[in-house]
This record gives sequence, C-alpha cells and structure tokens, in this order.
Amino acid sequence: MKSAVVVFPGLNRDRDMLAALESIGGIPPVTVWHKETGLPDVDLVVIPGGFSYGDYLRAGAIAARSPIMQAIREKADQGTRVLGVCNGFQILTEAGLLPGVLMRNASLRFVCKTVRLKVENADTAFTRGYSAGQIIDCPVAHHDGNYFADSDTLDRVEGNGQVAFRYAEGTNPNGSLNDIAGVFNEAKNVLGLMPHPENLIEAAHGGSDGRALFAAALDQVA
Amino acid sequence: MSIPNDIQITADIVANHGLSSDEYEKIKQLIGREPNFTELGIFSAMWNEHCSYKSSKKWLKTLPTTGTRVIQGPGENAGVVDIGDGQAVVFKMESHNHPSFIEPYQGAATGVGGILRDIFTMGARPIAAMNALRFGAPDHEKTRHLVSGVVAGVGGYGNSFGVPTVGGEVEFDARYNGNILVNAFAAGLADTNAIFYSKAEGVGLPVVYLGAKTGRDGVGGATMASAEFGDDIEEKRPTVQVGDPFTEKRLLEACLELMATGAVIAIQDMGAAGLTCSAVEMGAKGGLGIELDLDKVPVREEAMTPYEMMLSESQERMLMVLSPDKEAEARAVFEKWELDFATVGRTTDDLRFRILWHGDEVANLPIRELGDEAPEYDREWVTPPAPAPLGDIPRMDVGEAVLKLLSSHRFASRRWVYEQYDTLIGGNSLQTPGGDAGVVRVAGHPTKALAFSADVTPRYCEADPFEGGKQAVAECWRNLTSTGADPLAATDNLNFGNPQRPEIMGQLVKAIEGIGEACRELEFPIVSGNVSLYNETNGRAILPTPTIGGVGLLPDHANMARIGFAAKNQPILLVGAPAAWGKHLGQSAYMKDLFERSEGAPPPVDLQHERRTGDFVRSLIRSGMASAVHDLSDGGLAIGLAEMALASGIGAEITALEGCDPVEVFFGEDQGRYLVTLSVDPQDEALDKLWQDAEEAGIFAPWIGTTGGTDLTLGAAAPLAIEDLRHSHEEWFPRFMSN
Amino acid sequence: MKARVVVTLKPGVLDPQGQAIEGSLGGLGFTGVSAVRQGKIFDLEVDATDAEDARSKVDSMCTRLLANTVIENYSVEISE
Amino acid sequence: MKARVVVTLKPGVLDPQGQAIEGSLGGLGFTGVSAVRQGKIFDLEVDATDAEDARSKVDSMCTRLLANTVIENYSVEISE
Ligand SMILES: Nc1ncnc2c1ncn2[C@@H]1O[C@H](COP(=O)(O)OP(=O)(O)O)[C@@H](O)[C@H]1O
Ligand SMILES: [Mg+2]
Repeated sequence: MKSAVVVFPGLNRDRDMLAALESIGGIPPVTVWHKETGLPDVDLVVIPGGFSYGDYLRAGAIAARSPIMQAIREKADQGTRVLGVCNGFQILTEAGLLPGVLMRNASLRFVCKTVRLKVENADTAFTRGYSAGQIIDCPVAHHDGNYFADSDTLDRVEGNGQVAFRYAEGTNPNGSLNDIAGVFNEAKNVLGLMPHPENLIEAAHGGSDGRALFAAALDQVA
Repeated sequence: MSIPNDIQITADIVANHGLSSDEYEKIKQLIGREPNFTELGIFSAMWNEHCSYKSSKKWLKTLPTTGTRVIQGPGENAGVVDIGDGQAVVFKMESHNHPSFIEPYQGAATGVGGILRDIFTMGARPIAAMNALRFGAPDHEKTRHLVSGVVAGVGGYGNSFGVPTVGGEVEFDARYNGNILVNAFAAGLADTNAIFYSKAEGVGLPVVYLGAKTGRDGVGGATMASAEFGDDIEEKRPTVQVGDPFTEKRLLEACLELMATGAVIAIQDMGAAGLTCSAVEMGAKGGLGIELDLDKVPVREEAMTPYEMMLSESQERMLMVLSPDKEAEARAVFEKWELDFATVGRTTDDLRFRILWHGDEVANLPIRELGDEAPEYDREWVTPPAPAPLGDIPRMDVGEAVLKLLSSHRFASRRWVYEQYDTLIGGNSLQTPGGDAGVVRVAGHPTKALAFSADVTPRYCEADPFEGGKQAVAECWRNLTSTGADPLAATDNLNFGNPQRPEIMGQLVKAIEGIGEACRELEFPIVSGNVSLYNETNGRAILPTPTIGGVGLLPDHANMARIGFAAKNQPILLVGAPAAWGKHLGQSAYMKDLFERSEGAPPPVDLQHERRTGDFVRSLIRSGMASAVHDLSDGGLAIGLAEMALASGIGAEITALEGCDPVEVFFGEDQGRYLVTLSVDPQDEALDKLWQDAEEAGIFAPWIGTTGGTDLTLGAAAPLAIEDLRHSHEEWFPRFMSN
Repeated sequence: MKARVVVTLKPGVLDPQGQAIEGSLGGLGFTGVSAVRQGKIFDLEVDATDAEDARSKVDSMCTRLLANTVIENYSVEISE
Repeated sequence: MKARVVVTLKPGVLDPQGQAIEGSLGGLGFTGVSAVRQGKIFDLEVDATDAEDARSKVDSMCTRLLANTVIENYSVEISE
C-alpha cells in the first residue's frame, strides 16, 4: 500500500515516521510539502509529530490552516485512511477532522516516557492488529496532550466506539479526560493519537508494540 | 542607545566596555587614532574574555588536540572526529551561565539553540544533546525557580528543534547560589567530504545574511558574560535574548539543503557579538577584508544604530560567503523555508573590516588585528592550598547511609529533569538518561552507535584542581567505556571564577594541566570547548567546574552494555579494585553529605590503571561475557550497586569482606573501578580464563557477590528492599520541585 | 488601526494552566484566590478604512485563526 | 473582587509567536496586518477588603508569579 507523509515547517518526527512506514510497508512513502494543494494517489496519509510552526498560538493551529489541509479533508471524506500522531493529532483536531482538543498537559511540563496503552477498539483498519483490551507499551513525548471535549462530544465519542486507545490505569501522563490517548472520527478512517508508535517498532527501541498499528494501516495484516 | 558615533570616548566609556586602559592604548596604537563609538564596541566584543580567551589561551594551547581520528580540533564552531565509512561526528559544549541566571528559561533555551547552531553550521545534522547543570543549595530561595526555568528552557528548545537529549548532569551546591552553570552539549553527523568551515575564500564574493531579523537583543551580552556579578546585577541587564526554536529548525533544514547545492564557500553562525565576530572570523581566517552595508541587514526594530546592529545577539542568524553563480538557487531555498536572506556585503582584498551605514563609513578597522592582536595574558597564579588532612571517619550503618544518600539531592533520580526532555526523537536512541552514557545509533549504518557522557566532580577540583581535572576526564572516559564504546575525543567547558585572582587562576591552570595529562594518557583529545570565567558574586567564586563532554564509538551495538542487572544468579565482579576493594574517603559523598565534612585529598587517578581497566572491561563487553556494566564514581560501591539494582529491579548479595572496614569498602570513591556482571556460569572455565587475563593485565577483579532476589544485601548490613531503595531514590526531586 | 483581541476559554472548559497557577499562588502564600483562568491577547495593527472595517477584519481573523471557537470566546477592541 | 491581569512582552523583546501568527494571517489572505504581538491574560477572584487592597495583592502576584518582569510588562484591572 502506498502512503504519504505530510510535512509542515517545524515538524520534527517526519524522519522517524518515514523510516517506520518504509520499514514496515516496504515502500518508501511520498513526502508532501504543506504548500501543495493536492495529494498523490495513496491509501494512507500520515501527519507526523513535532512542533509545526513552533506550536505557537495553539499546538497545531497554524498548520491546520495550511493549503494541504483541504486536500486531506477531501481524501478523508472519500474514506482514505488518515493518521495523525502527536502534533498530527493536534492538527487534525484543530482542522475539525477529529473531535475534541488537546490542551496543555496538566503538569504544564513536557513529558517524554514510555506509558502503557489499552487498545479500546480493535475493530478498525488501524487497530485490527491488536485485540480489544490488549495492553501495549508506547512512548509519549509532548507538551499539549491533555485531551478535552465537552460532555456531549465526549458521550458521542465514547458511544460510537471512537476511542482508539486509553492510557492504562495509573499511566495517564497529561490529564486527558477518560484517559483518552487516541480517537477516531465517526467513520473510523481518521485516527489521531498522542503517543509515538513509530518510536517502538524494533528490538533496538526496546520493543515493537507500535508495529501492528502501521502494519494494519498499510494492509500488511490479514 | 542613540549615542552618536563620533562621541568623545572617555575613560568611563572604555571601562563600561570591559576594556582596561592598557587595552585601550593598544587599540589606539593598532589603528593609529581614536576609535569611534561603533569601533570601540567592535573591539570590546572581540577582546572580551568570552571571544578572545585572553586569560586562558596560554593554557588551552597545552591541551592535546590531535589524534588519528581528529579531522578538526579547536578553532572552528565545533570539533570534527572521523567515525569511519566516510562519516564524522561533530560536537561541542558551551556555557550559557549568566543569561540563565537572569532569565532561566530563555537563557537555557538560547544556550541550547547556540550549541545546535554551532553543529549544523559545520554541515552536520544534530543527533544528540546533553546538558550539565549546576544550581545553588536546594534551600536557597532562588534555586527552585532556576531549576524549573532552566530545565523547561533546555527542553523547550531542544524538543521543538527535534534533537534527543540523551544525558547530562544536575548538581546542587551553595557555591552556585549566585552563579548557576548551564553547559549545553550537542553532537551531529556529517559526511567527511562535506564539512563546512568559517574561512572565507575569494575576493568580491557576496556575504549573505540568513535567518531571523536583527533586534536589540543582548546588546552588550558578550561583555556581560565576561563580567563579575555585583549587587547592581539588575542594572547590567541587556535586553534578554528570546529563543525561537521554530526558526532554528527551519534554519537547520535550509542550511543543510543549501550546503548540498554547493553554494556555500564559508559559513559562520552569529553567536556572541553576532555580526561582528562572525564577519571578522570569516575574513581574518581567509586573509580577506569584509565590507558590510548595514542598510541591507534585516532588522525588526526601528532606528537601530550601527553600534547596536554590530553587537546584537539576536538568535537564529547565520553569515555565509556564497558562490555568486548560486545566489539565486540559495535564495530560493531560503524563501521556501520563509527565512530572511539578504546580501549584506562582500569580501575584499584589503584586510579591512569596513561598515557602511546611511552612506557613511562608520567603522574601518584592520580585520586581522581585531582577532590576532587581542590581548593575551599570562595571569599570575598560585597553586591552590591543599585541603586539611582527613580526620577520623565517623560511623554510620551501611544500610542507613545508602538510604540517606539515595534520597539526598546528590543521588536522587534525575527523572523529574530528563522526562521533560525528548530523549527518543530520531528513533535511534539506544540508551536514554539513567545509565552511564547516552547511546545513539548511527542512522543508515547496520551496527555502529555513538555514546555520549558529560562529567566533572567539582568538589574534587576544589580540593585539588589537578587531580580533579584528571578525574573529570577519566570519569567521562569510563562512562563511555561502560557501554562498550571506544572513547574517541572530548570537549571541555571550563567554568571558573575571576581569573584576576591568583588562586582562581591557579585552579584554572592546574585543572587544565590535569585534563591535558589525562587526555594524553587516555588518547582522548580535546577537539572543542568553551571557557566561562568570572563566575562569582561579591568575591565568592563557584566551585571550579571543568565539565568534560565525551564521545565514544560502538562498532556494533549488538555488543552494548547497560547499567541494569541483566538476570539473577550472575556473578558480580569489581573490576579494577584495590586489594581492599575500596578505601578512599577523602572528599567522598559519605563524608560530605552525611557529615558535612570536606577534608582530605580527592581520590587520585592512576591513568595507566584507568586505561588497562577500561580496555579490559571493553573486551569483556565485546566478547559478550559482560551482561551489565556500571562504573563506580560518586558514592562508591554501595551507590553503584544500588543504581544497578534500581535499573533492573533485581537484587544482589555482596559478600562481607573479612577484616575490612565496611564504610571504606562500600563508600570509598577509589577511581578506575567498574562493576561487571557476567552471563557465564560461575563453574565455567571461562571465568578462570577471565581472571587469568586480568592477572596478566595487572588487574584485580574480585567476585564480590551475586545478583538475585528483591533485596540489596551489602555485606553484614541488613538487607535493603529494592522497593524501599526506589522510594528513596525517586522521591526527592518531585518533592523538592512541588514545594 | 490598532486592535486588541482577548481570547478566553469558554466557561466549563478545563483550564490546566489556570488551575496550576491557582495552586502555585496558594503555595506562595496568597490566600483567598479562586477561579483563576488564563487567556491570551493579541495586539496588532491592521489597515482599515475605519473602526467598523477594522473590527470586521479582526473578527474574521478571530474565527479563522486566533480563537478556537470550539473552546474559546473572543472579544475585539479597536483603537485609534 | 474580580481582577484581570494583562501581561505583554516588553517592547524590543522578540515575539516568535506574534511573528508566526502574522505570517499565518498573511497566508490566509489577510493583508495589511502588522506588528502582531501575543500576550497573556489572567482572570481571577481574590478576597479583599476593597479595590485598593485587591490591587496591591494582585500586583504582588504579578511580580512574584504571573509576569516574568525581565521580559514582560503587566497591568491590573479590578472590577466589582
Ligand atoms: N540534566 C540532565 N539531562 C539529562 N540527563 C541527565 C541530566 N542530569 C543527569 N542526567 C542523567 O542521569 C543519570 C545519572 O547522572 P550522573 O549521576 O551524573 O551519572 P554518572 O555518575 O554515570 O556520570 C545519567 O544517565 C545522566 O545522563
Ligand atoms: Mg557512570
């Protein structure tokens, strides 16, 4: 399956993401610059992590208004898989493709460590490599990962099975409501998550729990 | 500051520029007239301690700086060391002490920004960072605020820029109450055939300004960095520099893209005294003059004077000499990244540094003399007095002492600090903070990795700067070795008090001698560095703190050692031990932290022994026999064992040593020792072979105990549950910071 | 024309910064402090024919970029 | 008593956020926008005997926590 990685100025985990997609999918992804207005013909669009525009104003806010976002929106509407990791998640919420917002961590500090995630919904194109309820390791590295939504939105997200991952008990690093670490859109073809599965895909990383996510998104699993 | 350029220069103005009257006379002699105000500013920037190294140069020259792998030693933005396969590691460490005391977040952030710029200016993509921090006593009123701001600033910049922070140091001591230390290290990877230097070549070529716009930030900053603080510190505040990691990240990408086009002839980042130092350096090194037209410089404030523009320390700026036929291509790269790009001058053949502004020539100075003729002092120095001899050793139960030390500010886990740093970005971090050295894989190579460590024990340096200097180098070398790396080369960041005091100068001289001796013996050359003097307030100097940052190469990270015990029932060897395992309590943490006593000589470093032992440990790691390795330093054997147990959750039982004093055994800080666990069965003959090899190498490597269980049992002392150790170890920092 | 935009969190939206600041103020010995909320301001200059025009331009900047209207309210003041 | 604190960067201090926002507004087609500077506000309630007392309390909160007076200015408004 073909994939594209969208690059905004200030993103910095683009190389990590390119390496992960290539190593798991076997094909180097296409890189798309934020000023472009169209996307190549791919099955998976990924917005990686980092600090687009320095995260100035609000994390992801400025990038969410870039020219390429219209094309991403259209692709998403057509059912193409879109994955936003960390800053990518923030960008997707700012752009309205995913519900809720990511606020400053409750500690007000940047946090980088490995947490445990509970796979909440394993019945989607992204998560079918895991089983529901499975606990996996995954690193986080962010300053604004505190998931918030008003109660109606939250009820809807919970009710529709839109929660993809939760921080396992006792490991919520940022104060997210309902321990939410990742959410889908209603159609489940758009996923945003704060943790970095791309940094846990081989023995040298100390584990490979992140692999299954990319393997599924790239149709490398049955 | 709208002082006219033709103002009469008075003795007061000269003094305010940090220049002595002799220095001013020398300036007049060199240029054959009185300087105007802008020229005086330029001289003050070039001739202050920070840029000219006038007090330290004589001694820095004695350091070993060459080696078979050294491509570039001190003198450029960073040192360059060959790591094979056409690649090099580029690294340096630099201080941002004074700015961080005044504005901890921005001071530390711009320190990180500055060192990263030094690295990518040379054509290298940064792959690792470290930070060595020293704060005042925990109970000093400013300390918590400074810790919080500095750590947030280091993280704020490095995380956003996108470099993994893989190591560092944090230490507290009342001697840093008025002068904290923020030493930032960065390393990058470059191809050996694509390293960029600051030496300009070719006459009539465009001098191009890149990056952020110039403001009044830090005007006079370099001068301040070289001045002692007094109570009037508030008044010395220049406009604080604010870091913009977003711009720096774009500058990195734009510079590397530009370098790949072949357009760059010379490049220099604008650090202290930005435009002045960078332009002079490029011209002087290339034997060329430089003419700058300040009307072309992108500015972000109105009515800036030439003086201000020449001394501005606005961050995220670069100066380049470009090949004229590539100017358009270069401009396109910078426009893509939305950075300022302006041709602000040209190279000339007359060796003059000429500044034009509003149609006038506002400065015209001999470019070589600005740097080469900077004063160089052979300052008076005295050998620092030896500390009082070590008195009686007070007793404490070994277990109680371990718990107390682990929960003290010195040994408490630094997790609160390093969890604020992105340690994983890049996907190549093999060892993150918490072990002996950070390790980062060389991307694209199947087996190679680089190890990084920053070390110094200031209380040793205070007691004996020569031995302390040696020890800093040896400990850094040992930390690299503990991962299995071959130590390659080092960078030094020499933080001291006022060099015009002979006893301080003596500390500097002796520490450099010690560093030099250790670097020579260990074949660990110094390839870059930084000197920070005048770290004192009201006549009270910091502890002498020569931080050593080292880099090592692991040929195959499959054979890499870590600090945590790997499994239970493994023999633990104390490699490099003296017959009594450990003895030296002078200047130990045991004496200092448990009894507030700081007498006695620091532990001496036998460099031949260091080398033999390190080489032996490395061979054990490479052979696959060593399953975990940790060097012993601060706190001795007890702390070393506790750290190995904590990193793994596996306990250990250490045999009681008959006839020895347990305090000396467990808390002595004898140098040149490693704890090594083995993956071989104790009955295996491999172990006999190991001891035979050790004996032949002249190394004592006693089997001191075995891993296993959930307690740490130190000789005859009552067992300590690892969970209790963990509680002690993890508790201090968060509690301190939340108060 | 000069404009000042004030962006505040909507009531009911969690404010981690405000909460943390309230805690720190307590820690510093300030008693009786409550309901701390943090917001943002933007000062800017905008070319406009008159105050009305300026306001409508700035208003549109707010909805399109400066405020995230899912969680934030904003107000605009025009001067000069 | 209610108080609003406005914290702005001192003139001359670099404001990377303001710059990035200015650039983004340009990208969104807003022309003639300049001098964008970002600041913070804090709304809070404080127990005080009168406006005078409230002001002096909040003033001290500003110097001790809310503003970084090395690079920021602040102003205090008291209401109710
Ligand atoms: N400021 C810091 N930034 C990142 N890591 C740090 C910092 N301070 C300490 N560490 C890490 O904490 C661990 C313990 O530090 P230290 O006791 O100085 O190690 P060592 O004795 O091996 O030199 C090391 O892994 C070190 O890299
Ligand atoms: Mg060590």
